[in-house]
Amino acid sequence: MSTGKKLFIKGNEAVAYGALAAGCKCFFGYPITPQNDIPEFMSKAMPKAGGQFVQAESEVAAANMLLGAAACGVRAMTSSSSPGVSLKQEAISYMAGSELPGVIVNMNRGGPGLGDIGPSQGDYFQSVKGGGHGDYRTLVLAPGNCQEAYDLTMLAFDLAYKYTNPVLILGDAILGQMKEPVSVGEPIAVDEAEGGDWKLTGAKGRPYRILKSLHLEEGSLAEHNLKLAAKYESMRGEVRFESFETKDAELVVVAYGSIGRIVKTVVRKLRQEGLKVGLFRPITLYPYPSAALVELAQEGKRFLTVEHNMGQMIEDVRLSLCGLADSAFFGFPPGNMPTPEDFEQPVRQALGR
Amino acid sequence: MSTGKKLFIKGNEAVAYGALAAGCKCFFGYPITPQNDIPEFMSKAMPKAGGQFVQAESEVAAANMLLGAAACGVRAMTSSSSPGVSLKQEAISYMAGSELPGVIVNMNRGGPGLGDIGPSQGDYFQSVKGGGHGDYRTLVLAPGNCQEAYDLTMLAFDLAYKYTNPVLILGDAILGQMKEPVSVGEPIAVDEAEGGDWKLTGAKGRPYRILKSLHLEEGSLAEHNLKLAAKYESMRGEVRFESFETKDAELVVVAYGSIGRIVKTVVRKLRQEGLKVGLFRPITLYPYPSAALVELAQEGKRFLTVEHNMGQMIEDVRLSLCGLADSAFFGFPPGNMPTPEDFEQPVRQALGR
Amino acid sequence: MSRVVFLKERCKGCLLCTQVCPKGIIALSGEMNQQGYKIVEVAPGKMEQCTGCASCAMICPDTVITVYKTVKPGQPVKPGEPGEEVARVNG
Amino acid sequence: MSRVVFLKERCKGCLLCTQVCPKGIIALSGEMNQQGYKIVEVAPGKMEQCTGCASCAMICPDTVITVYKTVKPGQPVKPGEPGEEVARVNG
Amino acid sequence: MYQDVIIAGFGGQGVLLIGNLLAYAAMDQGLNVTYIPVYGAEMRGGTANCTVVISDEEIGSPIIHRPIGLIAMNRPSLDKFQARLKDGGVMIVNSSLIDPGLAEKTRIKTFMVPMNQIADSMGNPRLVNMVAIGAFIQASGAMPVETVVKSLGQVISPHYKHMIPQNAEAIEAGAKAARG
Amino acid sequence: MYQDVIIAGFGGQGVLLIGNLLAYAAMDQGLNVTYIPVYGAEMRGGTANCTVVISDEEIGSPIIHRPIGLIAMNRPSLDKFQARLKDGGVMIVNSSLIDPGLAEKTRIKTFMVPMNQIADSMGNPRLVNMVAIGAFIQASGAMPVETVVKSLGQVISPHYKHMIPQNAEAIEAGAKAARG
Amino acid sequence: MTEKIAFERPKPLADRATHYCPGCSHGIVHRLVAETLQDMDLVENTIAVSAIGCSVFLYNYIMVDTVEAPHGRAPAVATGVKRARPDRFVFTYQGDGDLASIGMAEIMHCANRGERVSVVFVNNTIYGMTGGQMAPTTLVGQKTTTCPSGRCRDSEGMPIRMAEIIASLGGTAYASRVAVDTIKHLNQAKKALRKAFEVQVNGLGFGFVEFLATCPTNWKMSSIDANKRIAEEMIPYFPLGDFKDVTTGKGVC
Amino acid sequence: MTEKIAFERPKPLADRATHYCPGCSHGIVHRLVAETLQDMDLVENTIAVSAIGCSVFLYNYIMVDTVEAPHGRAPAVATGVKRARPDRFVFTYQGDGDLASIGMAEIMHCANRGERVSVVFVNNTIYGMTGGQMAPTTLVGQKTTTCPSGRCRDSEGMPIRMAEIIASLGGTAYASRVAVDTIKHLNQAKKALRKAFEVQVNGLGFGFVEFLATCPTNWKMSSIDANKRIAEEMIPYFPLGDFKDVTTGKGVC
Ligand SMILES: Cc1ncc(C[n+]2csc(CCOP(=O)(O)OP(=O)(O)O)c2C)c(N)n1
Ligand SMILES: Cc1ncc(C[n+]2csc(CCOP(=O)(O)OP(=O)(O)O)c2C)c(N)n1
Ligand code: SF4
Ligand code: SF4
Ligand code: SF4
Ligand code: SF4
Ligand code: SF4
Ligand code: SF4
Ligand SMILES: [Mg+2]
Ligand SMILES: [Mg+2]
Repeated sequence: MSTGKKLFIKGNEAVAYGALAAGCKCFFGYPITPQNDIPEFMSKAMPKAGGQFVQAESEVAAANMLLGAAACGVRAMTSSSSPGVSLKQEAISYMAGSELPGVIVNMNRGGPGLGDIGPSQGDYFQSVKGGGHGDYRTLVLAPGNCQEAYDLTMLAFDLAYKYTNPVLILGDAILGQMKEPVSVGEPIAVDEAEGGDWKLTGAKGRPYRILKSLHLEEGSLAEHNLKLAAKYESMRGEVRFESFETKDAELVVVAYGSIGRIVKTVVRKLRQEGLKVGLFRPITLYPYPSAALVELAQEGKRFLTVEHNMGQMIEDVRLSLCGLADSAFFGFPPGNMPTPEDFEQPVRQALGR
Repeated sequence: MSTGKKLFIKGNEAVAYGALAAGCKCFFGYPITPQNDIPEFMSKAMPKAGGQFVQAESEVAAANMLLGAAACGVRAMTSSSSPGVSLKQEAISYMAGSELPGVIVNMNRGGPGLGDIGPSQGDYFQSVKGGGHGDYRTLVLAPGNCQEAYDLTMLAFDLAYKYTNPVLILGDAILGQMKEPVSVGEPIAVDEAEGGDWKLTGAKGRPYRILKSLHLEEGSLAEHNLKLAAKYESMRGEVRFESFETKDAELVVVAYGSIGRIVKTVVRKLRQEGLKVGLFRPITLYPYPSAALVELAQEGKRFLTVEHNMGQMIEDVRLSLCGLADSAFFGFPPGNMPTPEDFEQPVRQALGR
Repeated sequence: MSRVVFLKERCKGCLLCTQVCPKGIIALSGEMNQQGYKIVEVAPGKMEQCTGCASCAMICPDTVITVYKTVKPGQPVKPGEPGEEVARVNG
Repeated sequence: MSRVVFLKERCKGCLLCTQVCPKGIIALSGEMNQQGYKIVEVAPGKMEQCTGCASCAMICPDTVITVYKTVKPGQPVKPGEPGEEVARVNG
Repeated sequence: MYQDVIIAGFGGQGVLLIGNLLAYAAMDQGLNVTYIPVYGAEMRGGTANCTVVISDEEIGSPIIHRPIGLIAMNRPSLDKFQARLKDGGVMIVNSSLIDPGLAEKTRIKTFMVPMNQIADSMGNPRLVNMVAIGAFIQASGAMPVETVVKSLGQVISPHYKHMIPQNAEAIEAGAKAARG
Repeated sequence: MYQDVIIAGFGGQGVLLIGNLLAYAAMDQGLNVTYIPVYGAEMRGGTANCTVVISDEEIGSPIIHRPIGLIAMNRPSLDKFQARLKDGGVMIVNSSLIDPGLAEKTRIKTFMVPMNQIADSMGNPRLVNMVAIGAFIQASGAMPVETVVKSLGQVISPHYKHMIPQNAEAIEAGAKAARG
Repeated sequence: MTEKIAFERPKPLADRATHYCPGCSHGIVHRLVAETLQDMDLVENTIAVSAIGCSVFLYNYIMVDTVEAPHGRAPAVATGVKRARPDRFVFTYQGDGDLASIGMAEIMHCANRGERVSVVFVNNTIYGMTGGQMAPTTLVGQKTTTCPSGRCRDSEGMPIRMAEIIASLGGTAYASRVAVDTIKHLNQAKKALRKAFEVQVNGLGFGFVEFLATCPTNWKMSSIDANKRIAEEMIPYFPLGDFKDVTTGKGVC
Repeated sequence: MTEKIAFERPKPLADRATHYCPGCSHGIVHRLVAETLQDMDLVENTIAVSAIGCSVFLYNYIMVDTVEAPHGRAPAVATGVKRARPDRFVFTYQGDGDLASIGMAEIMHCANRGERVSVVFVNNTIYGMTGGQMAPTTLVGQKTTTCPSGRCRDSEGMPIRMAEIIASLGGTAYASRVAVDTIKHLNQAKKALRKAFEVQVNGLGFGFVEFLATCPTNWKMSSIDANKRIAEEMIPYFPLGDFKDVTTGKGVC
């Protein structure tokens, strides 16, 4: 997806570069640790790219600015971290309801409340089940390294326009603050025609357009909800995941994002000891890679779900496996910095060795 | 729980009466259909009860006023409907993180976005999984009729103080707008000592107190999260549900709130035809009455989950039954007004007759 | 003589127009439209008092009223604003 | 002679106090505290110039400085504010 | 005992008031009852309706798609709800405003009541809703007419207490019209 | 090839810069590398640290609880990280600020380097971090010292380009100190 | 003698009945907006941002490209629109609950940044759509469903004068208050609206017009009495006029 | 001749090191607040509301009952506290990012309702805690991490003058701007703070003091230079003084 020069950059910067490469032309930010690199980078980069950077008065405003830019069919993004993302929920629900494309980044930090500024996966439910009101879904992409942060950000814009739907990028403080070499490319040329059949440009030479989520006439909201549900169902094809050493594994550890890569170290170590353990790392959290999990279950494998929270994705794992297998769970509480050592014991235990 | 006079009142009013009876002394509101009766009622009732009514500048502010009053150990409430409740998520997460008691009412309307003002159960995920950031849980009570709206509101205050945690009341536009006879009682005398070991009163004659959710020192947030998780686990004992004609049922329909009662009409009708169908109506949505469902599954019953949304509570049903039984699902899309006729066919189909 | 034409089905009978007509020629008609509103009219014979000032139309929240002003050829309807010329219908 | 006492471990060496002392008697000491900050002092022998005006203490963001003012018995420290009487420590 | 009814008409016809009245009367008799109005943005359109369900058992759904009772006080209400009425159901039609030819007469029990005329004849056009409810109570046999009359005090504000006798008369007049 | 290291010291000692330098050097050699600082509110306290992981395989965890390399530039860093160092690991201790008696010497390979003295002797106390990284590269054998020197241009801003030779010298001096 | 049309429905105004109550000012303001768009030839270049309130159906009546904003957030949405399409004409249409209560932060910052957008602010001293609750603009003593004994200065504060506050912000190019109760005021209103649009078109900054408007339904008044209330109760507290106009230097410091 | 203490740590101020950077004004303002609480004998009757910013740890330094508010919402939280315990003394302590940006709606409405609370507003023209981003109060031309070439009036607007805006609201009893750069200003600041507290105690309304303060770290200046910037750059744009005082009638209309 990306060629050209290799930069040594933070995950936050990788997201920003990815957005630039995807043709993002409007960025709306508000300061919050641990994602400040994104707005800071964008405040320089957007004007250079002929776009706009606005430091919004709040996350509420930033999300609504995103809604406005999205309505114009212009590629746009906002980023924040947990408390700030809570404030964006109403606007995200409106964007989903109005079928507007846009990218929202959450560099998850510890919660609830003010919590801390360290890494956490405590916002899985909010991201995947929808923290806003009503029946809606956002695609959720969970990069595990800086290159993926870049690549998936590019992808996020494409998916947002493909489904005219908000897309969430769910990272954490580790991904945001970690530096890795990342191959970055030149900005793509965004198709001028993108969004041509719905975007607002002024009603010159065509009937005027309305982008809204209000449906008061009897039955019209129901129809809309059925249409949306079909759209969410159609996203199933976008499923992405990584399988590592699962082929002959007795135990598959399911973990996403930064925790996925930390678990990978554990898997490598235990493999050296000859233990048959593998890693299944969902990259799309919505749609969830259930079918792939089912396949693994059908092969008779056992499962351990590991999260940096008190138990959230485990529900999607169990819902995927329902009836075929169960998954053990190990929750590493937000507030501690996760290292491979923290997961080794639980994995051994689940292996029964 | 309530004795004394019988009033013919809306569900919204029943909630307000219940709050009064529970000793609520502060109410923070903001207009939104279909719950306006609550703030309107409270604007008259609170001053009479020696309490305070504030029409906040927004739902964000209302929720934060609730946080402030809760910090003082004063029984307090806010109410809203879907888009407004999305705006309260940050504050709810802070309240949970700071372990503050308070009651939040959501008279669910159609979504996503502005949606409509009709009934919906589209906010199940938001309410039960937590729309705010971080690992936290709120007790969620789902009344199915006006008397329950009154009784559960009273209960909500007790639970909020028992667990020093926010408690959600999840109704819908039907419950809010429907009138039924309700037995209401006199306000209870709130125990002066309630919250005595944490509430803020000015640090007279004791060390000063801090109510916060920030935990920056290494490991302290993790410890806090483990403590909270244990608390949420301890709520399990509060489980409530209604079983109707489930004893000899082949098929158990699982439905909550207004949909639960509408399904009851269907069950009655089909029973008259001799069909063995029952209703299981969860009254607490968190904690979810999983054990009771498991018991039913162990008796070999089949299940159909019916919701006024595109499929949310079904996940909790499946998670409860996992491995024992599956549940069919019928989602009635928000935007249509549900009547027994809408559910009869799906129930018959699930019955296989 | 200038004149006004009411789009009866749009009138909601709010009576705001009756208050601003300098000639006081608009009043309730006793008629009800399909929306269920009692609507206004210029009482028979009073139309010739109409100056075409458009006050009634300007205050009408429902754009019920179209105003035709009789002008000497070439005279603009409002200073600086050219009026659209239409077939002369009436007197 | 009035005098000032520095709580050395609290000083962050911001030097704000050095700017407001009317006598200019506060300066960097060359010493470093355990927090790693270079701290200030009143150079040896200069303390007797101290008027006890408390300017240094008032501008200090870290409440490092306690000011003792020598007064005639009964004379309030600041007009209207009774000072707390303490044992006389120093000349 | 089970009875439901949809009461529908123009906004100003007092539809919600008689829905409440019926509900109070049921409640005063110790019956279970639910009442639900159509509210909100739809209200502004000028039509209003509400549904009342009365039963000696616990009431399931307060919303009824196929009612067994209907009071249609204007034409749009008839258009909207008549077809939904269950076979054998009771319908009260305001023949002052609705062409009697539009009303079904065989599938259901239809009562044509010139509500506006009756109210006007009593000197107060606003009594039209009382006429309607009187007719319905009589026609459906849901409860004795006096029960409803007795409950008038619960829906008429103390300020208008003096109007109760006149309302009672209108209820009686409606009942009489339904009796034939 | 696998190497990880925690680099820790006072805020002003340039700890993050040499973490970056090491990472760039690894990257320039075509290796995989991760770098993660401790950031945020903790930063203000005055101590800073970062972790660098270098490998020819894909890197799993960028966070290391039990490293195989440690550069301790001040006392608190030694206190915090020494015990975590894996048996046989390499530790570089700034003996200018840390009492050599505090450093373990048998379980791990410890190198005492008087970083401040060396930097001061070169006429620029701020070179202390370069001395440290030089010593670590030499002691760990993670890569040739020249590789790191070559990467200096990537972490020193063009404005300070003229300082590169001096920095290179300091790296060499550190390496020399580690060579013994 | 020929006949000319002295008044007709402006073209951007849809030829359909509105859902507004009889006598509601929203209809008048809609007409003024439509006329001004037409007069300035902006219709095909406009992106409107509708807000939540009785005027949520703006897009059913004014036929321009429109996006619906969440309650109170229209100025943020408009910022997003304008930044995305700087060459389009962008306006919001907001009620007093929307703009002065929940949307206070957004309107203040949009104005302060000097976004090149125009705001049509309809102040009817009440929450219309939700059934007549107190608004920040509700007059002292005015009864609403949430201040049933009348707004009390002591616990609910004074009505907020938005035009003056907006005028005090750096990015505002034009801020004015007008009324829709008399022909004279309507003529002034139209001029003010045009100016608020012009400052945007000319890139001078943020334009703001507050319309003193009626809500006969929730005021529980006849349309005529409601209209009178504007002069009798509202204007004395909410004075009419331009509070800032960079083109004349008024209010510029 | 005896010796008296002319200055010592006020008792409500914890005897511990702060996490603030050298020369940061927060320490000075903390001391003033603690002294004023002590002078007015309010310590044991106080409930403080801390906000999110560098001063989030207020409760570690000022030893009174305290609740932590979400970012920007301290005035709403304080409203809840005061309504729940009308007889307690309630104050918030907020930074400029907190109060003037995300919390704009809450501060405006809290003031307008005339909540009997006092607000300590520390304006250092920057987001301190998050590492130096632009605030609504950032001066034109000032460089920050999100306006790297200096705040630009044209696209980011003018610095917002909160004390003046707050003074214009009906419920405000006292609104003032002070500075912490000189002894004279510190004495004025203390008087202002006392007044802002007194109007609450006397039930007169909302009290507000804006402190012009430094953030040497994010301004990338020495403490001394930062302190000088207050007089040289801040005061010319943010004038000192009382903008409203109901006890003297100033600013009351
Ligand atoms: C977040 C949110 N809160 C509340 C509402 C409910 N609501 C709809 S319109 C409205 C305000 C209407 O008042 P105003 O802005 O004054 O407009 P008007 O109807 O008076 O023209 C409110 C509170 C909503 N839709 N969304
Ligand atoms: C909802 C939310 N958004 C953003 C943040 C991140 N944040 C923490 S402090 C702060 C602002 C600090 O600036 P200011 O209020 O000026 O206080 P200062 O540090 O300068 O004293 C921000 C944006 C947060 N905690 N919550
Ligand atoms: S145009 Fe003028 S004179 Fe003619 S009816 Fe209208 S208001 Fe009266
Ligand atoms: S102003 Fe318009 S709607 Fe009102 S009465 Fe006159 S014509 Fe009818
Ligand atoms: S008290 Fe006054 S004279 Fe003495 S050291 Fe401090 S500032 Fe100088
Ligand atoms: S003002 Fe205080 S902290 Fe700063 S140098 Fe002086 S004594 Fe030290
Ligand atoms: S409720 Fe008020 S604002 Fe809304 S349409 Fe009716 S009169 Fe107009
Ligand atoms: S960052 Fe600025 S405001 Fe925060 S403590 Fe440091 S100097 Fe003070
Ligand atoms: Mg309004
Ligand atoms: Mg600040």
